[in-house]
Amino acid sequence: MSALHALLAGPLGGFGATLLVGVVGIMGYLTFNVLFLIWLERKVAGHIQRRLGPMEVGPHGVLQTVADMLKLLGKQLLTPVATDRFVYLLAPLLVFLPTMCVASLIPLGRAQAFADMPYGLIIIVTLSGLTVLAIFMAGWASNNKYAVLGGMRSVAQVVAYEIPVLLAVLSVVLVAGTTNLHQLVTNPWPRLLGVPVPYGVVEPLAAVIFFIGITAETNRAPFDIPEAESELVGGFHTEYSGMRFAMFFFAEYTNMLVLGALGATLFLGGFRGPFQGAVPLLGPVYLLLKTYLVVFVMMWARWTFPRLRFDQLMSFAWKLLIPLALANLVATAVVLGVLA
Amino acid sequence: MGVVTPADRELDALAAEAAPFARLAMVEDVLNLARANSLWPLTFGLACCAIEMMAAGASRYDLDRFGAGVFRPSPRQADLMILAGTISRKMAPVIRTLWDQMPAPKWAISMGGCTISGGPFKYPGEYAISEGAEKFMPIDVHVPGCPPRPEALIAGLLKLEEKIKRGRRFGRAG
Amino acid sequence: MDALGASVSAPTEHPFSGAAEARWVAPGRLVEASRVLREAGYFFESMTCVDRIAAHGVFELIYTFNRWEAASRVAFRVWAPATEPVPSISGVFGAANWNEREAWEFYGLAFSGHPNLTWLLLPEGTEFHPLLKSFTAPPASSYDDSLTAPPPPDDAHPPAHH
Amino acid sequence: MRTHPPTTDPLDTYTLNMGPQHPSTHGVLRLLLTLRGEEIVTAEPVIGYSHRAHEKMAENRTYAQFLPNTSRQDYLSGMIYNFAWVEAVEKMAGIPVPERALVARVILAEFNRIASHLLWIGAFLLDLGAPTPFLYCWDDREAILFLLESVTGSRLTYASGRFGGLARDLDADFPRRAREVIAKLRARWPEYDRLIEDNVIFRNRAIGVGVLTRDQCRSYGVTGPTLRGSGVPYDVRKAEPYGAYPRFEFDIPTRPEGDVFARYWVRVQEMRQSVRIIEQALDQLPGGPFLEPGSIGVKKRLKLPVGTQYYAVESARGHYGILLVSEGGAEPYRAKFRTPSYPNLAVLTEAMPGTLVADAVAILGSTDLVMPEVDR
Repeated sequence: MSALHALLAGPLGGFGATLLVGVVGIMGYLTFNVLFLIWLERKVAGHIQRRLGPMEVGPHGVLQTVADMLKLLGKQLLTPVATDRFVYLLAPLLVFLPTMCVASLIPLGRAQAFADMPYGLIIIVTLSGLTVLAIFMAGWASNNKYAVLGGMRSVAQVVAYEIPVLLAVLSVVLVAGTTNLHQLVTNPWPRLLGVPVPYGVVEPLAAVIFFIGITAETNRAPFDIPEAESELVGGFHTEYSGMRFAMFFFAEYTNMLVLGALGATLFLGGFRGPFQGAVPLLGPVYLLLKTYLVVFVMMWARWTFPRLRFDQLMSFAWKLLIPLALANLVATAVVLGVLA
Repeated sequence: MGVVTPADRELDALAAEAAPFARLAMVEDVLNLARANSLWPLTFGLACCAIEMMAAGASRYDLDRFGAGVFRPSPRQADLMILAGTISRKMAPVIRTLWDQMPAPKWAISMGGCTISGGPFKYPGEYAISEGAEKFMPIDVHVPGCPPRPEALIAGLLKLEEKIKRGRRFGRAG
Repeated sequence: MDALGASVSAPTEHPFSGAAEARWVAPGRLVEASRVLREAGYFFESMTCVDRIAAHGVFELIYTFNRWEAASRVAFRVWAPATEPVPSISGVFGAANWNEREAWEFYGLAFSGHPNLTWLLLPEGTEFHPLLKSFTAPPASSYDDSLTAPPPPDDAHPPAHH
Repeated sequence: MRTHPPTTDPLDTYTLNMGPQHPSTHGVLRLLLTLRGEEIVTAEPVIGYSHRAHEKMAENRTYAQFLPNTSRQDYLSGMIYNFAWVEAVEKMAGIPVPERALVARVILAEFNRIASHLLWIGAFLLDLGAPTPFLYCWDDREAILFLLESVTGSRLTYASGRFGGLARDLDADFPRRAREVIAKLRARWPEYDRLIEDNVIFRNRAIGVGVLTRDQCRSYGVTGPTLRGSGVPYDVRKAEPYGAYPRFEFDIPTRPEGDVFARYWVRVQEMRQSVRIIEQALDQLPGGPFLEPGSIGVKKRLKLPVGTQYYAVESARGHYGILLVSEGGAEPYRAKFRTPSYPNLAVLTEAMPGTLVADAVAILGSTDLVMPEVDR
């Protein structure tokens, strides 16, 4: 990567090279990741459900999502007559921009973060709340009652679950003493009985709240009520077809990856792992392994639980998660104060 | 060929205009291959056959192996309409609307005797059903049976895949 | 049960089996009689209309009621002239609502006092009554014409190129 | 929630048209919901989208010709419907049935009931947004279908009843295979309980939702597990015993709450009772002919005496009644099918208002509707 960067830095200048490598690298990887994750989801679902999942397209169906993507590319793009055309067309483009930006902020290794910012965590939390805007635009512009309901549910849900996520993140920030993600990983870890442990071990409650929060923010079951199939047909994307629909899929799985990576960075030690100091390339590998672990647990939950009802979802966030997260934050502050 | 009428000339001009700008046969082939292997059916059942259709999607038969297990509830996202069950006269206009809502390219499988010809519910003077789906929409593959077994539906699906790979749709040679 | 009053005189050549009690009820006393059953803890089981126009010029309505506690089916048989509306008992038993709509659309038998006497199973606007014995086939116009028209020439089905 | 007074102000509400193509209307029901936000103000089922004119067909066919139709009315418990038609005709015509056929009918019907309940559990959980139990239930259901197929030759729409017995005998190996299936089902139930009944999300979605009062049930004639979930121990198998049922011991599971959870629980318990019946029946399965020697079967034209008869059985969904009117001909003069889903759906107009859209889906699912049975 750095050799490539040096090569490009000649004609493009340092910033240009970073931008190019970053955009191409991230886009390329995210595309691959979406294809992989959808395949993984179908295989996980299959094996949980006593069946095999995709088998015929490539060995064990590995090319299945490639076929799906190509098919969606070649599909007619329908724009229903009664839509708010501009907003309708803009929504699928907007939906994964915030996620893309967040992806560039996750530190991949000791010297590998596309954008290393002192307040990276704050920016991530801000940006990840923006996806819902696009979802609401999609729902509203579709001029379909199911879509509007889905969009409304989505807004209410994200507003409710942003807060516990933020509070959980703050607990970690208190312990780590930084909002820079890179430093958060590289700073000396807290010690428990003399052994350095990731933040997830000292902040287990925050980790659980964070996990529940990101599951809700990515509209994953059991919190998938904005697109609840059995109630709202397709929710906010009911009226989208072809590639526009694929964009929402793309965004959902990218979001899973990015938020999973954020969780891995915050609670599971990010890119740190055995021998990572000696072999820096292991950093991204560790990060991805931890990320996919988080993502796998999200999939596991999806194929196991029924869906919550909307009011239950709301009261779960406001009446349980937020007080708990607040209490956790206060407790963290008190413990830190006592230790100091 | 006899006399070339103005109408014929107009048709020729139209054909020339409508011909693709560039013929990308390879791309078409690849796309057709992808389409054949990614047939997302519409979540849509009418009667008894729908149960066998669901059985085909369930563990033992597992349509997902062929990439056809992604049942989409919205017609906008479906490629394949599996007409499973009796089409009543009250339902026929609804089915037609659903079919029109699906984006091209799209295919339809008629599953069971009812959607082929009215099946066991057809008799002289019947008033309740539409005698077969082909009265109001194109059908690519017929799967006979009452209801057909899930294996039969899978066989029908594979036939449809063959048809798509050859690049033929709605009976028109490519 | 005696509160139902005397049975009306009706033909006896159609014996009824499968019920603890089957009695003929005059259309005018139907609501009153069913209310007695409602208060006695009966539930509405079924309602059947039989076309006896050719033989007697009437519809025979068979209502059956039953009890959860001790199964004892009571059948009311109503000899309803084809031209006069029958009093609706949908105010007494909720289930009668749909059953009466069904009888109306299948036989053309009207019910007085029904809140919403309209098509239930048949498409709205259907003009024939298919379960009448005199019904042979639906008129050709009963098909939805828009369905048999050829599909619109859109770009939805482009011929594949090879 | 639900603090607003009920409203019908048109500016305050909007209409949502659910169906006829909707993932959770189980086929082709259409629900017209008037909503205020997500709260249901009125719910109006629109039916008839799978009306197939069974009753008119019955008037046009002989008693034997109509046999295949019965299992298509309710394709999930087709065996029970099939036998109901056969038994109704046998009773009216006075055709004797050999012992072996009577007991075999009970075995097949109860297996069919379990298959129907299994499918229901799966479909219901799918409505609640849990796709996995659906596939587990279907996997178990396939074992039963395989067993039934070996006797009847079809998976879903059986026509195995004959006037005076059965079309085919249970083979010598049948009891062993039946017991294997039972053992498999028994092993699965604890898993279902852990996966579904103990799940806190499921309990929250189901408990206290969609309560049907006893009086509503009485007014609409609700029967079957839906009624038993409201605490009424009414079961045609006990109330008006038919066939070989009086010989077997079984309980009627009931639960007083009347909510979605009660209806779920009742069905789960009913599967256990069905297994109990099957095991007793397998133990008592007599030898002898499976079809009355010299009986009518289906070949000859059967004529019934003049008269009207009501015959009821307990299907997987409740009280299934056949009202047969014969004028002495080879065809019924009139056949009316009192299907259990019909009142079970009609009552929802009263059960749904005041709940949320998500509850509507749960309530609809919990009543176990088969639309072609409602529409006939």
